Amino acid sequence: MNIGAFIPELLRHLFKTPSTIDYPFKKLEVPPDFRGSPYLRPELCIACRACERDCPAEAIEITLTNEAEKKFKMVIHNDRCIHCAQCVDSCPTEAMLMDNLFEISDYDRHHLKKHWDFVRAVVKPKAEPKS
Amino acid sequence: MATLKTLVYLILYPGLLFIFFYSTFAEWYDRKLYARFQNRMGPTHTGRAGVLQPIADFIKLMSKEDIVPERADRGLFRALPAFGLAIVSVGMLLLPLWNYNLASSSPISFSGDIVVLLYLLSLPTFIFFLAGWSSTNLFSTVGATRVLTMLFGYEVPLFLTVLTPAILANSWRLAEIAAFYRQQPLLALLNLPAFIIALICVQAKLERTPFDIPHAETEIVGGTFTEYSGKKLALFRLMMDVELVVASGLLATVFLGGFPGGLLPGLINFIIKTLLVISLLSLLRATTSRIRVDQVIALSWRYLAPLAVLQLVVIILVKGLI
Amino acid sequence: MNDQALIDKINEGLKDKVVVITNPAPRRIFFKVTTDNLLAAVSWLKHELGITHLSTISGLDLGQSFELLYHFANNCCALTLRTEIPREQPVLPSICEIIPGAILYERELQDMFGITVQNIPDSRPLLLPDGWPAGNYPLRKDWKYERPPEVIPGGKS
Amino acid sequence: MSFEIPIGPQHPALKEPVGIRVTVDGEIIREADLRLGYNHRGVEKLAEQKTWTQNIYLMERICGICSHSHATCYVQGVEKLMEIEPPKRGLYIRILVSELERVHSHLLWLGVAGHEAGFDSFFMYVWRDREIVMDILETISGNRVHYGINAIGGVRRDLDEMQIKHILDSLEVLRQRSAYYEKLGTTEPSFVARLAGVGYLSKEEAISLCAVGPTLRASGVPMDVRKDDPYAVYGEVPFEVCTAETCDVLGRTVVRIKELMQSYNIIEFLLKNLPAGPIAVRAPRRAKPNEVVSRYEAPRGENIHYIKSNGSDKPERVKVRAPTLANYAATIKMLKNGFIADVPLIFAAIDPCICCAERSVAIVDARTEQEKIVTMSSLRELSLKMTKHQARKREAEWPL
Amino acid sequence: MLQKLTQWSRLKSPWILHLNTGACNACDIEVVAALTPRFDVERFGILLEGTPRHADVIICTGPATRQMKDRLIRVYDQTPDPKFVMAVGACAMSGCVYRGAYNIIGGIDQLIPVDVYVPGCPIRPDALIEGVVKLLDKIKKGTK
Ligand code: SF4
Ligand code: SF4
Ligand code: SF4
Ligand code: SF4
Ligand code: SF4
Ligand code: SF4
Ligand code: SF4
Ligand code: SF4
Repeated sequence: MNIGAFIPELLRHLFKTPSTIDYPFKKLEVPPDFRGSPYLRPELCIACRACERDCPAEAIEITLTNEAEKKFKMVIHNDRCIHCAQCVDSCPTEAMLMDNLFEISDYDRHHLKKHWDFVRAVVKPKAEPKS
Repeated sequence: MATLKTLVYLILYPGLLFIFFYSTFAEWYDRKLYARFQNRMGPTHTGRAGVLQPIADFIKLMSKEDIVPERADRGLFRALPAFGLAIVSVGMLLLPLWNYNLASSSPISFSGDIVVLLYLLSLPTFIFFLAGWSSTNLFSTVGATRVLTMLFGYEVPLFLTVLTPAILANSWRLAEIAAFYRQQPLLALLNLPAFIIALICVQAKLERTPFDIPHAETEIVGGTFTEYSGKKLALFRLMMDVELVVASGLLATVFLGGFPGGLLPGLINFIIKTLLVISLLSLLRATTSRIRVDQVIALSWRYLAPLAVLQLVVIILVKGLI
Repeated sequence: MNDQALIDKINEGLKDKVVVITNPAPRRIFFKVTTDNLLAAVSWLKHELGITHLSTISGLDLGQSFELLYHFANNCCALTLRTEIPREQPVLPSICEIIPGAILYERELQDMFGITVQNIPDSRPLLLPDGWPAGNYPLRKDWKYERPPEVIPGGKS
Repeated sequence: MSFEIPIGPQHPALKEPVGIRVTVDGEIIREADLRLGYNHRGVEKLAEQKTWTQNIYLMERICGICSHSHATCYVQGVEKLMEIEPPKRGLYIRILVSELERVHSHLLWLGVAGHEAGFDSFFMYVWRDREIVMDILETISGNRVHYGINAIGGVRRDLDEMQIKHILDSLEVLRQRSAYYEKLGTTEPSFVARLAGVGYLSKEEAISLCAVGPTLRASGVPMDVRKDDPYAVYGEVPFEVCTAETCDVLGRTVVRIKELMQSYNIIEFLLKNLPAGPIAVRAPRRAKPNEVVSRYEAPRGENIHYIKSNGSDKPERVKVRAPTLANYAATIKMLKNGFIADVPLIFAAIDPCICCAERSVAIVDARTEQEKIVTMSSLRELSLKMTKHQARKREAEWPL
Repeated sequence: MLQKLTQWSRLKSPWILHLNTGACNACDIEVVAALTPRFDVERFGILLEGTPRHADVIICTGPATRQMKDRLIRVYDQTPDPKFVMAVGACAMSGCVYRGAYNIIGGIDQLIPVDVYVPGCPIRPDALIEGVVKLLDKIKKGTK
């Protein structure tokens, strides 16, 4: 039994700076490979739909908008995305990448959906290696 | 002149305005200190260093929608918060803030005021009980019964310990007790055990950890206040703050020698001494975990009450010697 | 006790009650009994082998029948006892008399597959949200869920 | 005076919705009844409609505290079904994350226990130090909670020297802090008064009600899947199974703190012996028809997945039994004859995470009996019948 | 003047009620983590309250299971005006990986109006704080 065992620890901390990080005035550092939200580099996408197939949360939607010009439209539903980066792993051409933003809250769900219109890349370009 | 003085006493200092601002300040101080003990920052961005936080809470609650639950006893439910606040505020007026000079007595200072003050401090407990009971919510009801159960635990040791200085000083008047100890500061040391017991009892009276049993968040939600919202909750919170100030003021008067030195030095004395008591209460809150209701009873009857009696006996013996 | 010793013991103790016994991976034993022999097998496991820990009961919809898998475990092996009941007459004896901890899993079976567990100590319909329509057993293969369209406030997406 | 108190579904002591209905006599609990169903999402059915890869993430999200345990349990099973063997380095990293998760989960529990007992400072300090583990996990995996580190056939991210050094450094701090909390948590009088003697569960009861994890081990039964059924690389890692004999909440606290220390040792061992090589192998998209039982020691006890494949790219059946569910029967036993004040503590002592237990189960339907006093649930009647009723060893007294 | 004062007090003292409508636990833990020293939301006067009667902001996590549907609406009704709702995590916004499961409704905006959506799975505690700051902005601009 140790009455007041905690007091020294408490008093010690009274004279220490709090361990609080005063967000949003000071930002907390995010590790370099933090999984933010996915984004598309349309010039690399070959519209193979591997990402759409593997996404566990139905967050990627690819539609063919113009058959003749091989135009596609991709919607990334950030309101559904679970930030798992499976789409990045699945993509054969590294057209899909993750940013490291997390402050993306919004008043409207529609604003969370990101649209890309792109023409299917016919030749598979060699993507520059991820730095 | 006398009426003006009385008016000032009632409205400005230590009347309603002072009570309001000082008690919100005390709440801020308590919260901030508690947060710092926990290595956090506590309220920071409301006013300078967050001092205005309790006031913001108060105003916000006042402007919120006020819901009276359907099954509650409406009259009682409505009246209680204002009633409780009034009671503790009267208690504040009894503290010897102006009567630093025994000869020119303050508007309210009379022999026996210590008993009245203790009585006024007991009443809020019943207010809480009634508040819980009249809500007819299950959590509130459990909270209410816990309030009463605890009352039987801490009230007796509190009375005993607060009365020991009165016995030693041979007076039932707060101002005189304070004056007595100012003349014989060494005797105050004798009362140290009583002071500690009284601190614990006050903590229990204010229902703060480890005695926050009646509104234990993780057990019975908001306890007695579960159904209260808006203005009534605001008044209840203010009432708790005022009670904190009054109780610490009482301890400061009887154990720490009161608030001498005229209007301004008296005020400074008051602030320093009450803040000291509040700091101790905060530390107690931060060091302990909530205990169970049966443990409160065991604690107070097995340890606090016998110790208080012992202290009383010692004081009576000392009194015989002087 | 290694796997082979355990298999031998089971073969010896339960004799002709065992329909098949396999050992597909180290520390994994599957064996099958008929429903009539289920209680006898479980109580034999408990009293003779001292296997008291029932991890869970899995139900499986095989189309014509339901298969139940009782996953036992002791400190060396995960033992799965399986039995099969026909879909038309999904009735199963309760093992709660022998293993009290089985009750939650048996109630789960009742709800998810519509299996009647006989002599279950607490047979209250227990599953799913209030007002769930009777006769819907989500884990049966022929039960499908049509999801309602999602309406996002503020118009079409 | 006897009345009934509903606790939950929305209740500050429960971060997740569950209904506990206790009938009390004054402050003493006479009857207890649990009801779930608020968190039931139907994951098992959904898993049959998703591919093997998608299911990793679904399984991970059965629960957010031991997310890695469900994902690993599932992935291990699927690897067996697909007959692939992940490389050593991958397994080491996978187990490293599991142990880090155990650390984070036990620290979380310790804090919550403090909070439930109204010991807020303790809660704040423990959670402050928990952030160290969260940071490690974030640097390894890129997310604080759902690490998504598992892939079928290995793991998705590698470790570099910097990270290893960072982890080893942080480990020292954590060791010190944990030792301090052990000292504090087991000696601070008001805290110990709340823990000792509360929620008594005898060894026999614990066994017959099929309790798992620290709940079982605190009743003196050394059962741990990591030892009994060593999966992944546990066969080659030295560690001990921690038990306590007091059978109460204090015992569960002690077991968890001891396990913390073991976990630190395991993490250190894994990092120092990390083999070189690839971290994953390619996995096929389909699995041949087969079935597998996969077991895993989650922070709260044995986690078991039964997976059956049918040759397609989707599972035929995934059955999940999470540790908390196995402990519910025991909890009802523990609640009886306790104080109202102890409900959150006893309940928290099994470290309940309702969400995984509820992917398919509800215990009692609340609505119909909202107003009347619930008779002792048959569940508990049964457990009483089966086991001798044992008087509680001692009433907790203050101070001890 | 009075209006300005109440507006100010509202901005400075948003008390939150945390309601789990079937979430996986991770978001809930992160909401609690926001109270702890590293993030300490009390800086903004945010307190976590246990009962809807005391709350201003309801923080919902989880994809609204069928069983929670009525309770969610009841809690919303019990909260005194003015009240705000934050949908926290992918589950509360849209149902996340559970989309298509038979026992969930989807995002909580299918049941009650939502003021701010905070994406993440789970949300980081600082993302939650950022969401609260956005909500305060919204109150300040008087859109509500
Ligand atoms: S790139 Fe790969 S995934 Fe995409 S279509 Fe070709 S083979 Fe399939
Ligand atoms: S990060 Fe995951 S959830 Fe988001 S779009 Fe990619 S695969 Fe889908
Ligand atoms: S982003 Fe990658 S995976 Fe997705 S469609 Fe384009 S190329 Fe295929
Ligand atoms: S301490 Fe934790 S478990 Fe207890 S009420 Fe707070 S958040 Fe909930
Ligand atoms: S047991 Fe608890 S912590 Fe672990 S996954 Fe399940 S809910 Fe989460
Ligand atoms: S208690 Fe069990 S089911 Fe719930 S989260 Fe933890 S592991 Fe999962
Ligand atoms: S969005 Fe992702 S993390 Fe959120 S509930 Fe759905 S699956 Fe889980
Ligand atoms: S958003 Fe993700 S982390 Fe949050 S409750 Fe849903 S599944 Fe869990």
